[in-house]
Amino acid sequence: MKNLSLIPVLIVGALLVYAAQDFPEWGSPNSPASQSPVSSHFIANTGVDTEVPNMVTAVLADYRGFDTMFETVVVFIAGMAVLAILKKSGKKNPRKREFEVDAEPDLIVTNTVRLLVPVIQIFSFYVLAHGHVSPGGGFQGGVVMGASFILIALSWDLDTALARFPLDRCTVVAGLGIILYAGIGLLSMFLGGEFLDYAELANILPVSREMARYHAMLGVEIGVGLTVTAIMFSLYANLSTEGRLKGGL
Amino acid sequence: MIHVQAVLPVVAEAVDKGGGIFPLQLIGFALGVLGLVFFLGTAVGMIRFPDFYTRMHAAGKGDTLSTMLMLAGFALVTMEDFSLGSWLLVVKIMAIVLFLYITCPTSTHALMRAAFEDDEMPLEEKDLAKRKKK
Amino acid sequence: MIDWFSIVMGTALFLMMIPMVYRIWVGPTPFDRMLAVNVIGTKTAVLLVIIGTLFGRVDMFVDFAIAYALLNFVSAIVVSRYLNRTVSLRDMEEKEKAKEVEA
Amino acid sequence: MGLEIFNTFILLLLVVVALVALRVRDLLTASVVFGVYSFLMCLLWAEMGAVDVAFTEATVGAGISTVVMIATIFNLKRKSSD
Amino acid sequence: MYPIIVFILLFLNWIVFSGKFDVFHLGLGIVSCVVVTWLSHDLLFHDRKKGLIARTREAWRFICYIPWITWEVVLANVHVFKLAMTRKGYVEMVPRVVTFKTILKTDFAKFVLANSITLTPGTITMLIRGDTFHIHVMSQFLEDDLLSGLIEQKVAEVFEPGVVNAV
Repeated sequence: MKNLSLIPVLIVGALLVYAAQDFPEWGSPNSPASQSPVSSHFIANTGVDTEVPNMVTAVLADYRGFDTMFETVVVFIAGMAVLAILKKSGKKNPRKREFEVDAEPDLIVTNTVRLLVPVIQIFSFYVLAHGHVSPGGGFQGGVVMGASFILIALSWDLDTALARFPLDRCTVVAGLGIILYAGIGLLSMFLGGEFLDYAELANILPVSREMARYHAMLGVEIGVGLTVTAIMFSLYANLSTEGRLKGGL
Repeated sequence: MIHVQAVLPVVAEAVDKGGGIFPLQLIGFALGVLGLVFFLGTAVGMIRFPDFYTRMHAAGKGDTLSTMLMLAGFALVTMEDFSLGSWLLVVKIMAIVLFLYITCPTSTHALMRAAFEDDEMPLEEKDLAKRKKK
Repeated sequence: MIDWFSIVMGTALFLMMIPMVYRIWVGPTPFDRMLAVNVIGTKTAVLLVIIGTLFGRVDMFVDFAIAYALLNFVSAIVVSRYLNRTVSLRDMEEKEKAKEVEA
Repeated sequence: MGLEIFNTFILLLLVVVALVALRVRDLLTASVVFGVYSFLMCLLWAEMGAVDVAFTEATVGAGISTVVMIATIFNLKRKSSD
Repeated sequence: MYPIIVFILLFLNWIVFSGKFDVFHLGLGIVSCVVVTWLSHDLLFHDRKKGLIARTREAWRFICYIPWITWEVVLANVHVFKLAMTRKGYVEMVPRVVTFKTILKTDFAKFVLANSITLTPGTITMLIRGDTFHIHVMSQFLEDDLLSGLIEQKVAEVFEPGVVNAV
C-alpha cells in the first residue's frame, strides 16, 4: 500500500515540474507581478509619501495597516487560546508524572547566557527601531526579545524567568501592545482623518505630514513588538509545563 | 546577473561599482581560502572519524576557526574606503566573530554533556576498537 | 573580482555542506545529526554575508548573520536540557519502582 | 550567475533535508532536523531578495520554533531513538 | 555604579549595531539602553565586590590573553586537520576521559578556563562539578599537555593573581 501511494505522488510531481516551465523567468520585468500597476505605484510613491526607505515596512504598517493590526490580534488570540486550553486540562488530570526534578544549572551555559542576554535584548531593540531603513520591524524584534527570556528560562529554570517577567504581566503587556496600535489609529480618526490615517497626527506633532507617518509607523511597530514578545514567552511557559507554570523543561 | 539588473537598478549599480582596496583584498582572499581549508578538515573529519565523541572534536574546533577566518576575509574584501561607515561595517562583522567565539564552545559543551548523560552512548576504548574494525 | 571570489567561496561552502547533510541522513545516533545541524547553522551566517556581498549590500545582510550568531546555540542548549531532564526523571522513576518492590 | 548556482544547491539540500525529517522516527531528531530546513529556507529567501521574509524566518527558525517543539515533546513520552 | 557601566557598554553596542549618528536614532538608543539596563543589569558582572580599578586591570589582562588563545585555536585546527587527513594521525587517536581539580575559585574564571580548554587541541570539557573538571581528550600526548596546567595558569593570572602566588 505504501509503495502504491508512490505512483500518484510521482505523477503529481511530474505534472508540477511540467507546469513550472510556464513560469515567468525569475526577476523578469515582463512577469505579471512586475507589470501590475500596484507594485509600480508603491515603488514610485512610498519614498515621497512616507519618507521610509524600506518599502516593505511602509506597506505593512501604513498602506495595509488595518490588515497588520488584525494579524497582531490573531497572534494575541493564539496565545490566549493556548493559555485557556492548557489551564483547563491541567486542572482536569492533575499530573501523570509525580516527580519534579530540579536539575542544577550548568555553569558554562549560565555564564554564556549572562554575557549574551543583554546583547540579544539590545539587538532586538535595534531591529525594532531600524525597521524603516533596514529589514526588520516589530515582529522580528519581538521574537528576538521573547527568545532572550526563553533563554533565561532554559539556562536556570522557569521560575527565574517568571520572576523577571511574571505571566500576569505578560497578558497585560500583550493587551497593551494592541491598545497602542489601535490607539494610534483612533487618535488619527479623532484628529479628522480615517482610522489609521497617520498623516493627521501632524496636527499635534511638530513635524510635517510625511514625517508624522514615519513616526506613527514606529509607534505601531512598538505595539506589535510588545504583543509578540509577551505572547512568545507565555507560549513557551505554558507549553513546557502543561499550564502549571512550575517545573517543566 | 542580467535579471537582477532589470529588477533592482539600485542593487545592480552597487554590484557594478564593487570597489575595494587591492592589497587588503588580497589578504582577504588568502584568509577566505585558509578558512575553506580548515573547513575541509572539519568536513572530512565528520565523515571519517569513528564515533560521536571524536566527530565532536572535529566539528567543534574547525567550525569556530574557519568561520572566523572567512568572516575576517570578507570584512577586508568588502572594505571600500577608510570612512567611518566602512569601519563600522568591519567592526560589525568582527562582532559576529566575537559572538561565535562565545557561543560555539558553549554549544559544543552542551551537546557533549547531553551525550555523556544519555545511557545509549558508549565511551570505552573497546567499543571504539570494535567500530574501527567494522 | 569580488563577485568571482564570492561565487567560488559560496559554491565551495555548499559543496562542503554535503558531508554534513550526509551525516544528517546517515547519522547512527541523534547526536550526530544535532552536531551537523549546529555546523550548518554556523555556516549559514557566513553564507548570508556572502550573498550580501553578491548583492552589494553587506550592511543589510550582516543583521541576519548577527541574529544567527546570537541565536544559533539555543537549539543545542534545548536538546541538552531536554536529555538532562528526561534522564534524571527516568532515574527517579526507577528508584521509586525499586522502593515499591522492596516494600 | 552566482545566484543561480546557489539556488540549485539550496533547493537540492532542501529536498534532502525534508526527506530526512520525514524518514526519522524520533520526534526530537525530527524537530532538530526541521531547524536545518528553516536555515536553508532563510538562505533561499535571502538569495531571492525577499529580505524581510528571510529575517522573519531567521529569527523564528533559530530562536522560537525548535524550542517550542521540544517543549511540547517533553510533555509527551519519548518513544524510540531513531 | 555597576548599572552605569552596563549602560555605557550597552550604548557602545548600540552604536556598533546602528551606525547612525543623528539625534533621533541616538535618542532611541538611549531609551532602549535604559530599558535594557532596567530589565537585565544584574546579569552582567555577577561578582560586584571588586572595585572599578581592579575591573579595568582585569579587562586589560583579558585583552592581552585573547591573542594567545587565538594562536592556540589555530594550533588546535592544524592538529584536527592532521588527524582527519593522514593515516598516521588516525591510528594514534585514543580517546579517553581525564579528571582534574582546578585551583580557580570564581565561576567566571572557571567558565573562561572551560571554554579555553574546549577551544584548544583535542580537548573538550564535558562536565564541571564543583572544582572537578571532566575532560574528553583525543590522545596521550594531549593529556600530558593538558595536565601540565599551562592554560589554567594563564587564566589564573588574568582573573586571580593572588592564587598563582600562593601555589
